[in-house]
Amino acid sequence: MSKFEFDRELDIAWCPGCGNFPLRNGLIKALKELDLDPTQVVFSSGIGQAAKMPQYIDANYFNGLHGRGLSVAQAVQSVNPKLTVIAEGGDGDMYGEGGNHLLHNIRRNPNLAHIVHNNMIYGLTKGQASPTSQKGMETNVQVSGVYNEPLNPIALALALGATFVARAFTGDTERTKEIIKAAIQHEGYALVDIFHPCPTFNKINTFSWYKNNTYWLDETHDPSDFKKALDLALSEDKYALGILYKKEGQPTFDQAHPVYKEDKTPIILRKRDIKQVQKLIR
Amino acid sequence: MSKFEFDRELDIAWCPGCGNFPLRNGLIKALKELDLDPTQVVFSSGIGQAAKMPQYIDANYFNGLHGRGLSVAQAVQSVNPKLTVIAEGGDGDMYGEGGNHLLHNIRRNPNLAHIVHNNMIYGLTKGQASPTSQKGMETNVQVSGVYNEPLNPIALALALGATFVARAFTGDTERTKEIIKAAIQHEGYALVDIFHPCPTFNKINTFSWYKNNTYWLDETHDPSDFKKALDLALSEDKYALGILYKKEGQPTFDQAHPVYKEDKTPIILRKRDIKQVQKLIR
Amino acid sequence: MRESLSIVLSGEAGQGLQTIEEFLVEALSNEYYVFTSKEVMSRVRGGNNSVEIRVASTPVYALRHHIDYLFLLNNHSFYRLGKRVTSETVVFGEEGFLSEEEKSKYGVDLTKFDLTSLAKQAGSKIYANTVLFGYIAGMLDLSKNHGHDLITARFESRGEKIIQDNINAFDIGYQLGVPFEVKTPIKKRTDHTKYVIMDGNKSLGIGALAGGVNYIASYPMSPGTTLLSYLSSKGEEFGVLAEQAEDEIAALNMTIGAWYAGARGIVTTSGGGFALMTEAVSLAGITENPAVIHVAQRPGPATGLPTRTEQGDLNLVVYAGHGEFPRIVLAPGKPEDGIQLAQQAFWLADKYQVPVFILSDQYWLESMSQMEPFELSDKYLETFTVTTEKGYKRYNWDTTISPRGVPGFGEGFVKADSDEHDEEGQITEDFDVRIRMHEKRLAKRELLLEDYIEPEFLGNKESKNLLVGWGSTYGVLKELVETSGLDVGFLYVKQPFPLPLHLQKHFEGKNVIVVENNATGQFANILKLELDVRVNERILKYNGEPFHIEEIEAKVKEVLR
Amino acid sequence: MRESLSIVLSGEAGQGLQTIEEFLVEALSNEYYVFTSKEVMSRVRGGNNSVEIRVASTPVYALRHHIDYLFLLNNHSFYRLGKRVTSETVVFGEEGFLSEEEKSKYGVDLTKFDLTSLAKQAGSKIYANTVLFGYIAGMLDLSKNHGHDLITARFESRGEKIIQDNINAFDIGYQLGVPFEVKTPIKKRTDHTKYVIMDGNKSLGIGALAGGVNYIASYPMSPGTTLLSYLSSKGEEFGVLAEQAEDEIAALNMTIGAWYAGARGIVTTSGGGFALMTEAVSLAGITENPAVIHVAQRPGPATGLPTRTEQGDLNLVVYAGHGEFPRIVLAPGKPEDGIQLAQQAFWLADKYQVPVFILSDQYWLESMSQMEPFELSDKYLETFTVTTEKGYKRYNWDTTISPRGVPGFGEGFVKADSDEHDEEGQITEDFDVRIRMHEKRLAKRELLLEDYIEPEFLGNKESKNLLVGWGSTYGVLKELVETSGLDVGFLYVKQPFPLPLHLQKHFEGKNVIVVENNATGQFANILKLELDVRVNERILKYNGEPFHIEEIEAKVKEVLR
Ligand SMILES: Cc1ncc(C[n+]2csc(CCOP(=O)(O)OP(=O)(O)O)c2C)c(N)n1
Ligand SMILES: Cc1ncc(C[n+]2csc(CCOP(=O)(O)OP(=O)(O)O)c2C)c(N)n1
Ligand code: SF4
Ligand code: SF4
Ligand SMILES: [Mg+2]
Ligand SMILES: [Mg+2]
Repeated sequence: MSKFEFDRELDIAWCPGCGNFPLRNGLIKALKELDLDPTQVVFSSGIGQAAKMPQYIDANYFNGLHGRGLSVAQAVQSVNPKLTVIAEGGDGDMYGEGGNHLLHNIRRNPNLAHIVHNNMIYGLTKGQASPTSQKGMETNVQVSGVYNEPLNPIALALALGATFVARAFTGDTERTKEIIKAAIQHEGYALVDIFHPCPTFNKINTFSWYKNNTYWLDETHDPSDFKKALDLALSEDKYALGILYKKEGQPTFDQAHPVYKEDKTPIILRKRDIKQVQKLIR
Repeated sequence: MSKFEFDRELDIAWCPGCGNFPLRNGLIKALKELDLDPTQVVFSSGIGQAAKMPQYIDANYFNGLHGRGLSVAQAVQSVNPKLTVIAEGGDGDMYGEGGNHLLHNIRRNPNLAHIVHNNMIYGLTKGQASPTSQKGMETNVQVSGVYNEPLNPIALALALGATFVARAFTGDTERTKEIIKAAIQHEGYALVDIFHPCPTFNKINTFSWYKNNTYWLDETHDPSDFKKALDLALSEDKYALGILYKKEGQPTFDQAHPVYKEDKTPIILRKRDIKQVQKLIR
Repeated sequence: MRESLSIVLSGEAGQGLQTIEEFLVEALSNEYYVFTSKEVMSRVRGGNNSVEIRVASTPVYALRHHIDYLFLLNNHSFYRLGKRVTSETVVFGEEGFLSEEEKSKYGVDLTKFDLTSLAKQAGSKIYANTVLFGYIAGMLDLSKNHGHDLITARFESRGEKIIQDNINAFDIGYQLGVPFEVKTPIKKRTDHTKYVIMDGNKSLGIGALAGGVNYIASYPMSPGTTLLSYLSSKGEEFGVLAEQAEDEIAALNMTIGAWYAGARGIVTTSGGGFALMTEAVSLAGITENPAVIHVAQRPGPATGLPTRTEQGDLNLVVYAGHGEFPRIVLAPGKPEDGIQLAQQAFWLADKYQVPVFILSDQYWLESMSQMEPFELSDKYLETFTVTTEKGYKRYNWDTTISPRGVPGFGEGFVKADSDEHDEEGQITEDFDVRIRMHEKRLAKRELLLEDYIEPEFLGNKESKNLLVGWGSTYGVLKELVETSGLDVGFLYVKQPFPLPLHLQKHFEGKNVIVVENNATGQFANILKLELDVRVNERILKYNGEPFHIEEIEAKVKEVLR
Repeated sequence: MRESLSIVLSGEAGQGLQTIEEFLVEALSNEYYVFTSKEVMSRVRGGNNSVEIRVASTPVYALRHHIDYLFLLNNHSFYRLGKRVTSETVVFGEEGFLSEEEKSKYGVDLTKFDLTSLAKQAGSKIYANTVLFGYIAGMLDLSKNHGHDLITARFESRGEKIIQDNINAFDIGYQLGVPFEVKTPIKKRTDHTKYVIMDGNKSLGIGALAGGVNYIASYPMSPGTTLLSYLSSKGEEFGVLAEQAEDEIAALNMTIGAWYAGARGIVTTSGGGFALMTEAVSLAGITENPAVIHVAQRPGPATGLPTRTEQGDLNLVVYAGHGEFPRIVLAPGKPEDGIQLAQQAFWLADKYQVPVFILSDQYWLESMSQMEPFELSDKYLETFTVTTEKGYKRYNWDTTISPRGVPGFGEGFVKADSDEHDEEGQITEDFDVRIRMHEKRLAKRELLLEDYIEPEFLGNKESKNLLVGWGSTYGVLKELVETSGLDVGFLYVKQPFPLPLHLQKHFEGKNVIVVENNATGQFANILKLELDVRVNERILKYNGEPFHIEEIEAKVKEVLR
């Protein structure tokens, strides 16, 4: 049995041709190449097609509520910073229902990788607009086409001070995998927004649309250049793929938290002394 | 009786010396100078010291739940676009609990003014950190000082495509008033983040701290220059005050909504024809 | 049980089962009695979904467990239905769709039905569904012309060629179906009623429109989403502002805001999404702001079984929100009531200034049945708002229901407050005002019972056995009462909360049997609490499926006196 | 009623009432019996707040309505208390603090007490509180030295000068107080117990620490915030990770995540904040993930009266969350129980893998009373998690309670799922698995009653009158039973939900009188539902205040048999 993979056949609930498949391959490859011990890896996800990912990777997971994957992940990481924690979900899950946790967890800079499958649509609920849906797309709810401005998660994350901001596209599994690896290795919060086609519901942002409307950053891009990253994030005629921004040395949530100032032991391993508590009754 | 003011004495629940008082003066002056009819003005607020504002202005209000002022405001405006709608509350209310509505209402560009009293603290609940509290501030919850990155509402709003983004300081009521007027007059979503001291709980960001750490933009600033606005928003050694950014001609939520495409009558004034419904039963 | 055939089509998500269902129900309805429902997995493609179509000589309102004719659309569409077949069942399918193991385990044989090659004959694999439609139409001797008409109507926008190909496909199937001999032949119906096919979703949409809805803000969540889509699709035509909210909290707060400003708003969701709205329910309570909330139940807790059915959220809606305030809960069990209760919901909310719940479930929303068309009443378009005068007080306590003004309409100000407030709507901490305002709100609980929506009684009034059901169990219990020959009465409750005392008379001296699609008997508890009813038996089901007619019959028999 | 004095200090927010209260309660506790509580407005400065200090010869546990000594700290601090004074009341204050109108309306006079100038004598206006402390200490003949000690301890970090000035201020007051003649003199206590002063908040904090808490994520909301502050302040010392969440939804999801990863977490909030958490309660239900949730009640609906008290959210916690799953509700009524129930909450949550609620209220949390110190048990630090083995199944159904592993500890994987799941924790739509898993979860409801926390019985076991209270009504009912001479028994329920059948024996043949601080009698309904108890009388209060001892006595007398 290969690490992170099941020794039985899986009934994967995704549609044929879906970008979630190559994403899964890339992710498993990343985990393997980092040589992580699956018992020390925890996935936290919400609800959606994307959020089913942990069901198909043999490791620990907490498959919680729609929109709340980041909150659970942040807590897991903070009580046991030794774990490798990955929060994963869709664009609706993480940018819609979960928007407030995105906002405030970026401020916390928890040491985790945040993988968002961005298919610009609500898949599991059968094709409504997501916060990243582009204007004009017609759906069963947006019957005359989307009219709200799409959310730019990359610009948003940068404006909030995220320390690692990347965008990938499942059309290139190899590079996507490398970005996921870098995100996991990054000390701090790492957002990886991953474009992937939803052949079933999103008839506009197809594989070739993504192909034609994106380009990969090359080595000349300096990910420590914040202004440049912001420029790239804001220019949407073509979407830049790659690690747009990366800032090192920023204290992570657990590093900054007073409970870990003196004592680095994960709080779950510390023993409570009843005598010490007894002293409070006086 | 003067418009927007009560003809009886008010028992205002704010602390002596609080920035909410000059803010109220500026706001009432703005409403009067715009010569608005108070019966056509609706305030929507959440909960907090700031959110008590509507109680002290004689006009319509919906004083709802903590964090949800923007949602109610947006709905009120959309069902009756003839009203002047103002959403008002504190930094905790609007950026903390209400963060997700901020994110997504900016995308909607509703035609309303969003006034946020930013005292960098939770006042009504007696002094915990707010999303805008600066690092190091000690409170009864952040006992060793704030360690999370403060939220930059101005940069956030710009990254999300807000069409009017301003910052004011109650130290200058006149300019604050002018900004509020411009925000109300702006066609679309207008964020006014207003610095004000909380002498009771925020001992760091005092009146003179704000005085020393801010400066007003002058006429040379071109509010249509997005890049410049973003630059200003991101530089926090001194905070720029004034209308940082303003974009005109972007369709507002109601303008863009299909229900108002053909028929501009507020939906609440349209009559339902039961015969038309009857046709659906066949 | 009625003379009926249960035809089940089993395939995977994406195979277009819904289209065949829609064709068949329309075609069948013209000549027979029909009822259909579906069960689907929580996935977009693959897996196994099925549609049951019941065709009968007399009206039917429920599903059968036993399958008479099973059409397999792929090689993994049998295993979940094994328990529902017997040697009586005819299983249609292509070579290999039924394994040898399955055959012997369940004692069934495969009747070869090579849909793929038939479809290819018609021009392409994509015509498989139409061939199947034709086949079943042929089997049941349906009008060929009507079939053609339905096809023409559906593919109108797709051009002549597509229409013609589909008609060919239909005819290929039809021709093969005609000679097939149906074992328990059913009679065609002789009444000339022009039934309309109605599912719960559509009935609520129509009812909402007939109740004056002009605003909907909701966040997608199965099975609540369909109402959002429906009203969105009618938005321009009827002047309904539909907006997808960023989350459920926004959705209800927006809806409350819309009512405050004079609209009639509804929010639609399911249990989990509704849980997030409960703070705002309390907001509607204290502000005395109307709200209509559709909670489409599915099995919990949490994500549970997202595409299946349950009646597990009655307690949730009855007790949702902090603090104490009145509310109304309505639960439709047939399409007529979907329309009428939805209409009434808006009127009641407006009249009593309380949150009104429409509590439905996946099964009811997605079942299609025949409804006799009726004239919609415009009574429920009546509004109760007033034009304000100078000095208007939103919470004037001279009457229990304070006249509700709308901002911008009149000389007064409309001040609504989530804090405890005085008559004007200004915040207060005066203890006496608190008591009076709180009692004014709570007094509406009695008052609103004046418009209590009475239950329907079916079956034998004199029987000492009383079945009690609410919402979606209506159909199966009605069919039971009408066809089983058992000595029972059945009280179908449309407004499960609050309950007026005069309902007690129905229960006196009876063997009270409450039937619910949940694990604890939530309505039985409400009967005890509100009416002191001693519930003798609870028939409960909570695996995610609705009750089947045979099952309910067996269970009821066990507990009859 | 007991021999007692009720001393009320009335001023505005920001005048430091809390400091005087803290001084006095400590000083008084050494020599008398004492109980104090406060009532404050929802504002930061101004308005009117008051503190009641009851001093007595024998133990007291509740507030009196009648005020014996009223100290006014400004000219707008009387009007709200008018109903609580009689001609017996001595009203102290500066010139003009009581208007002529007030004097004649309530038949009281002003006893001049020029606190400001006395404070100025001591050096500055800011010493007013200390002068007042000294004055009352003098009136009641408290040890001067002890007063000095308390002052020294409090101002230790502020330097010699501040200490000395405060001691001077105290002495100035003391000297004036000594000659004051107390009308109904009370005796000093003769027992030598070293009571500790404990309020509800602190008791929960200590209990949580003694129950092993090492995580708290919460969003501020009165009156729930204090527990967050308390545990934050103990964070470094005890290894508690405290984090202010961005909202309540995050707070409970984080807490659930923390438990999943092996921590013991608590979340603290009030009704409105809790309403937002209800979806996550259901998540804890299906994932069988422990959680401890402190709901500090205040009057609703919605924002209501944010700084006042009520017991209006019992239904909310009992029915919170969609779908059906077990839970435990604990309600402390005295500081000892604050400690013990909080300890047990963590242990029960861990043992039964269910959400456990601690349901308190503003009044109880903020009242201070004397507690006899006791030895903390370390029993509740016991944990129930296991090291996983290869092939570990989180939801192993061989036992009702599946052993709970923690990610990273062992060879197995810990897979928790909000969807219906199989034993491994993988998503499933198998109907049979659903039934079995659902029944496994629901079976815990019976099982956890094995650790039911028994009620306490006070008063006459043989009396035919039975008072029933839960949570914060404990004190006033205990005092009633002990001092009124009425023939009553009192059942103080610490775990209001779920209830074991063996409790029925307490109610048989009794005149059952349920006393609750809400408008509908929520616990009375639970008694009916769970135990078939016929509740004869409900004594309810819902203006935002707790019951006063005279009031409860009068109301109980009316309904005695
Ligand atoms: C509180 C709540 N609201 C709504 C839902 C319904 N829901 C499930 S998945 C989903 C959206 C899925 O979209 P996305 O996150 O983009 O994932 P995708 O399926 O596209 O991968 C929604 C709205 C839910 N499960 N819970
Ligand atoms: C759902 C909910 N959570 C928490 C609260 C408690 N609460 C009231 S005001 C407030 C924060 C106030 O801070 P801010 O919005 O900055 O206003 P300020 O008082 O500083 O003006 C909080 C947390 C609440 N009322 N409702
Ligand atoms: S619905 Fe779209 S995103 Fe989801 S599995 Fe199918 S193709 Fe992929
Ligand atoms: S608490 Fe602070 S912000 Fe609130 S009224 Fe007082 S001074 Fe102003
Ligand atoms: Mg998506
Ligand atoms: Mg603030």
